[in-house]
Amino acid sequence: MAEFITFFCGAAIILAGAIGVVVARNAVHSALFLIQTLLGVAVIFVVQEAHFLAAVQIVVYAGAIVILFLFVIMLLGVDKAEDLGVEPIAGQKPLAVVLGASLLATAITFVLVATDGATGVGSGDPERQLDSGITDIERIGRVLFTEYAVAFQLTAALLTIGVIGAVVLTRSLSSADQLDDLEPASMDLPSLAPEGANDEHHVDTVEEDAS
Amino acid sequence: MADGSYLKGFGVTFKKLFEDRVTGDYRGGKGLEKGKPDEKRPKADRLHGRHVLNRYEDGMEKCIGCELCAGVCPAKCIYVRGADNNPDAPTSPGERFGYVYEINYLRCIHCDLCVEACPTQAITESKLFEFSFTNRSDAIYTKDELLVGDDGKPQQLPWEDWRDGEDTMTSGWMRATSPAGDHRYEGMVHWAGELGYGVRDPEAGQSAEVDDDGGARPAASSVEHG
Amino acid sequence: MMFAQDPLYAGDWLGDALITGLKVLVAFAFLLVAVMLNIWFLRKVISDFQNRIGPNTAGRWGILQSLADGIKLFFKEDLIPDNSDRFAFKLAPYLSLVPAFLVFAIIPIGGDFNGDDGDGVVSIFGHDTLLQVADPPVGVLWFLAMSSLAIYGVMLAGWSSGSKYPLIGSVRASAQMVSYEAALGLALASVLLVSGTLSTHAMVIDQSGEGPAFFGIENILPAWYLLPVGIVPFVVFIIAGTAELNHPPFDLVEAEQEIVGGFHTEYSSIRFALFFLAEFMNQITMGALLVTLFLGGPNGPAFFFPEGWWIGVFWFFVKLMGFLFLLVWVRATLPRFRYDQLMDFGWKLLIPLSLGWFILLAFIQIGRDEDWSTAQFVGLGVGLAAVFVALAGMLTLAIRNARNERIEEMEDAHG
Amino acid sequence: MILAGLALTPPYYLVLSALMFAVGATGLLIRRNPLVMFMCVELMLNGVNISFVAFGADLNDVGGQISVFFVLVVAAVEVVVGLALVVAINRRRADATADDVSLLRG
Amino acid sequence: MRIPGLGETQSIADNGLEGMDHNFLTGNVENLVSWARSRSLWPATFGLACCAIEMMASGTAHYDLARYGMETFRASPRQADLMIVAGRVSQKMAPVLRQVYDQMMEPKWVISMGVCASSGGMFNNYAIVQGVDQIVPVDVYAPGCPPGPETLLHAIFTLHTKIESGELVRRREANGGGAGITIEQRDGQTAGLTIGG
Amino acid sequence: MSDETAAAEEAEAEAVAEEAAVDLRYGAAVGESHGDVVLHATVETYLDVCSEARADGFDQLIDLTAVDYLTYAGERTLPGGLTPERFEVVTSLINHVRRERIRIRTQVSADEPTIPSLFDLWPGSEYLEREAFDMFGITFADHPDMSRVLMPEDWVGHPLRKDYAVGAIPVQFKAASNER
Amino acid sequence: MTITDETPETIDGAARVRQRGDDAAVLRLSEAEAAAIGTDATTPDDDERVLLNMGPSHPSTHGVLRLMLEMEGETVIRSKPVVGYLHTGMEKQAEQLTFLQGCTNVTRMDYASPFFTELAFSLATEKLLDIEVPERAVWIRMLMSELNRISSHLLFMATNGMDLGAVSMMIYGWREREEVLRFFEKVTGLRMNHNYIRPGGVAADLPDGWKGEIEALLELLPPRLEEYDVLMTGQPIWRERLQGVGTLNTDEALALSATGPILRSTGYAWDLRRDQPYLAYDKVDFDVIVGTYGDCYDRYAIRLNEIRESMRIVEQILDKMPSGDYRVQDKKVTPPPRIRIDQSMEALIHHFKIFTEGFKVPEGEAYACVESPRGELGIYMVSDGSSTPYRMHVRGPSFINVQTMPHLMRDSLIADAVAIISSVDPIMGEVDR
Repeated sequence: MAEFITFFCGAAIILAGAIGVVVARNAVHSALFLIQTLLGVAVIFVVQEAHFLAAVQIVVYAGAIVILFLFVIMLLGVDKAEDLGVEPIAGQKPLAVVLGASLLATAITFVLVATDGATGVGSGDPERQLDSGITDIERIGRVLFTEYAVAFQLTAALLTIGVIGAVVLTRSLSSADQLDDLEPASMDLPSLAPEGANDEHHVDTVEEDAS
Repeated sequence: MADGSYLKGFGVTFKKLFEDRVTGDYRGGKGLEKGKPDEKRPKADRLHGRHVLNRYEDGMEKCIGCELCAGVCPAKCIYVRGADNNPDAPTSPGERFGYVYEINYLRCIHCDLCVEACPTQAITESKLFEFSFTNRSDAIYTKDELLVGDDGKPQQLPWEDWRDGEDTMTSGWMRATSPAGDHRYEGMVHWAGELGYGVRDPEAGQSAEVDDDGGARPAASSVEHG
Repeated sequence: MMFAQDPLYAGDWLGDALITGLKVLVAFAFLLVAVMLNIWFLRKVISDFQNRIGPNTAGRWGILQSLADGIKLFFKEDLIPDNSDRFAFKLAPYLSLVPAFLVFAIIPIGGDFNGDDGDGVVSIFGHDTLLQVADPPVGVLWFLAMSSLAIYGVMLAGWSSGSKYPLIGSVRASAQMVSYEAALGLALASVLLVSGTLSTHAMVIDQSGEGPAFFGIENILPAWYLLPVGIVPFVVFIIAGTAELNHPPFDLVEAEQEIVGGFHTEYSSIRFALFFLAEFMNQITMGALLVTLFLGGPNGPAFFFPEGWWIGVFWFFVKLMGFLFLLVWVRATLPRFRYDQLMDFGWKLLIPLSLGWFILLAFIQIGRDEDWSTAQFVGLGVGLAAVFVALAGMLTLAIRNARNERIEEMEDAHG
Repeated sequence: MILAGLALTPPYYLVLSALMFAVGATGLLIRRNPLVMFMCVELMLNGVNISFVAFGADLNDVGGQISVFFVLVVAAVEVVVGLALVVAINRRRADATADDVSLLRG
Repeated sequence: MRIPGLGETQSIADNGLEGMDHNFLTGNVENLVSWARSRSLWPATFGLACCAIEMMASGTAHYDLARYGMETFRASPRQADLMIVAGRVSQKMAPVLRQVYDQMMEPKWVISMGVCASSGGMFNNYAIVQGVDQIVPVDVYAPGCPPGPETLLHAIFTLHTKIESGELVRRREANGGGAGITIEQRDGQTAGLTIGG
Repeated sequence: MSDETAAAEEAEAEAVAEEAAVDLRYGAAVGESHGDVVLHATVETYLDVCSEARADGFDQLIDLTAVDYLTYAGERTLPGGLTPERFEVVTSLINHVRRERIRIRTQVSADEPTIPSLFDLWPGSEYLEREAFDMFGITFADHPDMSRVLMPEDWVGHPLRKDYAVGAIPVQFKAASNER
Repeated sequence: MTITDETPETIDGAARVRQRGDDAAVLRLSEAEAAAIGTDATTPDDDERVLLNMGPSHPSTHGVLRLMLEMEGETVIRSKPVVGYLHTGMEKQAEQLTFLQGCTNVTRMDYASPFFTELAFSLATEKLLDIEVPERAVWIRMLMSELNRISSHLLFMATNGMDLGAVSMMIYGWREREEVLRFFEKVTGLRMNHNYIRPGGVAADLPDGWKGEIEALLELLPPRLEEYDVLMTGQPIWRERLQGVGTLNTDEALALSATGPILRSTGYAWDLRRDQPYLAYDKVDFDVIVGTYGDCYDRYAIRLNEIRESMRIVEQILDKMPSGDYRVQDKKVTPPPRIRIDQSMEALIHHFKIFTEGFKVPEGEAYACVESPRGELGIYMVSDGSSTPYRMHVRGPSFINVQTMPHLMRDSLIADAVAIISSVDPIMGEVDR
């Protein structure tokens, strides 16, 4: 019963957040609703005993991806409220809603039709079974580094490529100007008396080191 | 980082844990009521505090209403009006006395030029600097408030935080400036007695520290100024 | 469905609920009091570092100072700036406070872990339970999740204020916290490598008892992870944790001299108090986590075996105080980093260092598991070292090269 | 307690997943702000994730969770590159919306 | 020691919890709040001239404002309770001063530190505002040019006493704390000779 | 200004100087004041004097200010037969090598208080000239930012002119009815 | 008439600081224009530039300096110091006060080093009066100036530390300064704004036991300075934050009329105490501290080491302090000794004359300057023969040094801007006067 309550709470959080993302006029608010949704998804994961995924969901999504969204929003200053009333393409909105609704109808129909056959067939591999004695973290680790090792490494490559791509795309053209000017202004000049000669009565502070 | 210079500073701060604290625990007089520590830093002799109007040993006021102090004040914060003495019951020894004497402490910059200017040493400064006002009129001290009491001590107004000894050290700046830069006059008494204190000692001056300087101290009358 | 492991859940549900509620309440109250004392402690100790007295008028030794601050702030007028985003402005303080509290849920603050059956289980009103609010299977990942949520409070506060200094502060904050979380996570991973579990409770049990022999003398060293993990992740964790807390010398987020109050410039009254609370609560939870991960949590020194659950609480607090003292000490000593130095320090020093150490630890771990001979160890170690050196050299070269190019570019541009 | 006798069967998750996906898709089509559109994509991905986990749980196979793991990574990369594009476009022309994609042609 | 203003402030205490019957509880809450306010009086960093140096000196080791919980000088006026106007206020600075004061949240107090802030001091001229109480309501005046740290401490204690005496809402407009003169605010024009160009 | 007229003026100035039997330095009459060398220039010769001085090694402008001689009680005689005007711009220069200071006093008339800016010679004159403008209303031609520096931008009048009142108010006393 | 074409080679390294228009480091934008642009909008020529207003009430602006910063991200492109928020009308006020009262006015100008302003005022007046002050007065003046230099630089150490986040340094600097102030209080009766050095000498002789006090001070300071070295000079974070930040070269510094530590930090050894000696500085031995790179670190190190040099001078003064009069014994300038008032009518008349109308100063104009902790502090004084100055102009070193800020800050981060403001060490009272 506890599962039910948790599930429905999670579902409510998710759907409220999802609708919020779509209808919020301000991009920052959308991002906040997105966090709400993602936290809800984490709850649903916990209900399904996927603890590790729940934690990763929060760390990766909430801790990185949405932060990135917010960062870009603040960086670009595009946090002005968007007028949802304007329709650049006439009739797009109703069509979009119709499309969404039909997608939903189709999906639910599929679910209702197909659920009967979808249950009860597990794979025989004990390492992949969810109810063997080990925790889900260990299980994911084992499978990830054995069966999916190649895919795992591919994702690493993908991430690297993504990062490089991002850097290339956002590289500012004027970065040469922003170089921190560490070269001393008069490095080669000896300490001068006004006459132009070095005089004895000065102490060069820079040569002197601490204590 | 290799030479530990990141970390050396920690030693400096850590040493401080075992050094004496330098804080003087002044609590604005509040602590005294509750029996808590409430120290005031000892005052320098020459400190320019709030002023007092002095009286002679016979109780006469020293102020003669000459308005020199008012004239020299850069902030124009002194208001003096003189009046003729009643010959039967004179307020001051001379012809005139200070009838009105006010100092606006919201203007006074404590430069003590008034003390230097006063020919009769009527206005000197106490060692009190712990006072504050909640309204403007409190800050305008009238003659009644400035004048020393019958024991020769400054009056202690409710918004002032007096401690022992601060009312006895008046006239430090007057003593310091009285030789007017002439070293031969240092260490000489040249002021009349004050109510409650008599004649105050002068500052020792240079002759106290340098013996072989310029011969003996001149008799007051033999030195020609200028 | 299993949220967390605790012997408690074997009992009846009503008792469980009551005990759990009690634990939450106690933890919350404890944290509030601890924060109060922490602020007072900070002000007193930093006064000592500076030859002054510090607060001494509010209560005896000024111990009620933070209470006075709190009450005053509570009764102060509140304000939401006109050009602020009201929704986010109101939300932000809670977003930074709640994670700070939630992290504390996984910290075991006491219990007797000594002896053979020392599993830290205590009995409250006849119910066996742990002295921690929850022990989820994901353990320290919970901490990472919550600390990444804590960024939102800072970020939204700065953004929603609708003025410039807070925005700069919040942008700085988010960049700083995200970068240092990487170093923090890697330091944490080193611990996980040794512990083999994510559960804080299991870690503390693992750290109980006697440590390795020290020059043949038993019972001297504790079994804390500090030893098997090594000093490097410990130091990295402290530094990155300090940065994560926005504590000096990493307090660029609220660097008064530069950007006034940083993200909380526009906050007043109780909302500001919440930020204040969150900041110091974070210090405590960060310290508690450090103690749990590296210093054996409630475990006392190995040679010291009194009985009772309270002894764990005692040791836990002693260690926590040590960390808090260290924080104050750092605050009193070091000047503030500049933004680019901070980023350099994080990305170019801490992250490579902790990553390298992590690989080294993994190498040793594997070697131990596979029973490598000394020759194998040395050979592979030399190879690994060579790879590291080559990598570091290449990195340095690349940085220098890029720099030279930029200088040339600049010289061309400026003639 | 009406719910007491019921079991939490896969259709619950799948319906939730479908709902999320549909909301995300609708949002993607409605909104013009490229950032919000990205968020809607995230919604759709998460909807699918739920069904992955649900199937995994139902089939007693950890493969579902593994898939989610990979989806997470892909989502992260997608966001990184996508946001970089948004930043780059925004440099050239402030307040560009998705209707101005023609910018990308040069 | 008696601190002046007690008599005046008590009559204002009525404004504090308006229309509320004072019973044991509200009385104690009020006491507690005023206790907290006096013990945790965070000053805004508003240093102007010489007095600012002495104000900072009061915060450091020898005088240690921290003893009263006042070491937390707030850079943001939103979080400050006390504005110490430390130094002369020029005609150019006056609007800024008022703005900072307006940004502070109630309850807020003002100490006019030094004679320049209180009345212009020796700078009785076109450039200086002759008394900051023309711009913001002042609670305590500290004399001296500049007031030594002890004088500032004394002023702060006077203020503490005012706060503790139950003055919950503190402005005392009606019963005239000042000496009753108002000076016309000059804006760019001197009263006497003016010359164009 | 064409070369011809400049030359003519120079010759005229020299003639005047000879007449008054004063030395000329950088084309300006040399005076002396309490051990300092003072050059007396006019608005026309000012810039030439300054640039020659700079060429001669006076590498730093140390001070620039103005004086309003409207109510000056004393006599004002200037060497070289120069006519005293209401305003005087005083420029102090320093030659670090010779450890020498000179002061250039330039007469500026009240009718047209304009004088060339020294910004191109010594950029450090920027604020000093702004101050002189702010306080005296003397305009410096070709100054990059001729605006008030100390007073608020919308202030009327130039406070340091002698006909600008000091703006004092009576000091408060209890017994005095604001009579002073 | 174009001047730039014929400028000599020697100074033309400073072309950068002579720029006008958009290329210049100085943002020449009036407040009204800035207000019109608004805080959120950007300047028209570049989309990413934002106008940020720092001050006048900002923790790190040393009082009431206001900076308009044109920022690109966190980088300062152009900037403009807006001053005048502490404009006190001192030059006008000086025309109302006699020469005797004048010191009370000027001493409130540079409140970190009041003795120097008093000294410059007195020197200028004495130049006009054409009087020679007695030996002892000269040495007392030197003693007080050097101690004041120490206290002023300690103040700098403290605020510089605070600006860079070293909170303890802030307290330590003040702690040592307090000790110096207590000596001042013993001598002059006030902690600040002393009105002690006056035309004709000093107001009062040194008090009894002054030598012991100074010896104690000289004993106390060196180990504390060592501590500063450990806490800051040797601290890598500190060095990183200051070295290479806010650089200026000699040509630029000269062109901008900068003096004091700013000029010396560029490696140019110019110190009035040595190069145009006043008082008795030619009779004491000390070194001029110069830097090499002209950066914030050099300016910090110069000030730290100048404390040491000042202590050296003070030590020599202790040995060489002559005895004798300490105020010129000219009855026109100095009031008579108090005892003479009672004895001689003439003295009484002089006393009254001096304190009512002050002493008259012959017609003429003079400029006197001293090396204050911030650079050349000069006073240009015109007298028309009355007892008040006809015109007194102050060459405030901070006022002129403030001009260097935009050039120092160009292309640096906002955190550096804070370090730069701090290293210029402006005293706003002197900037705005």
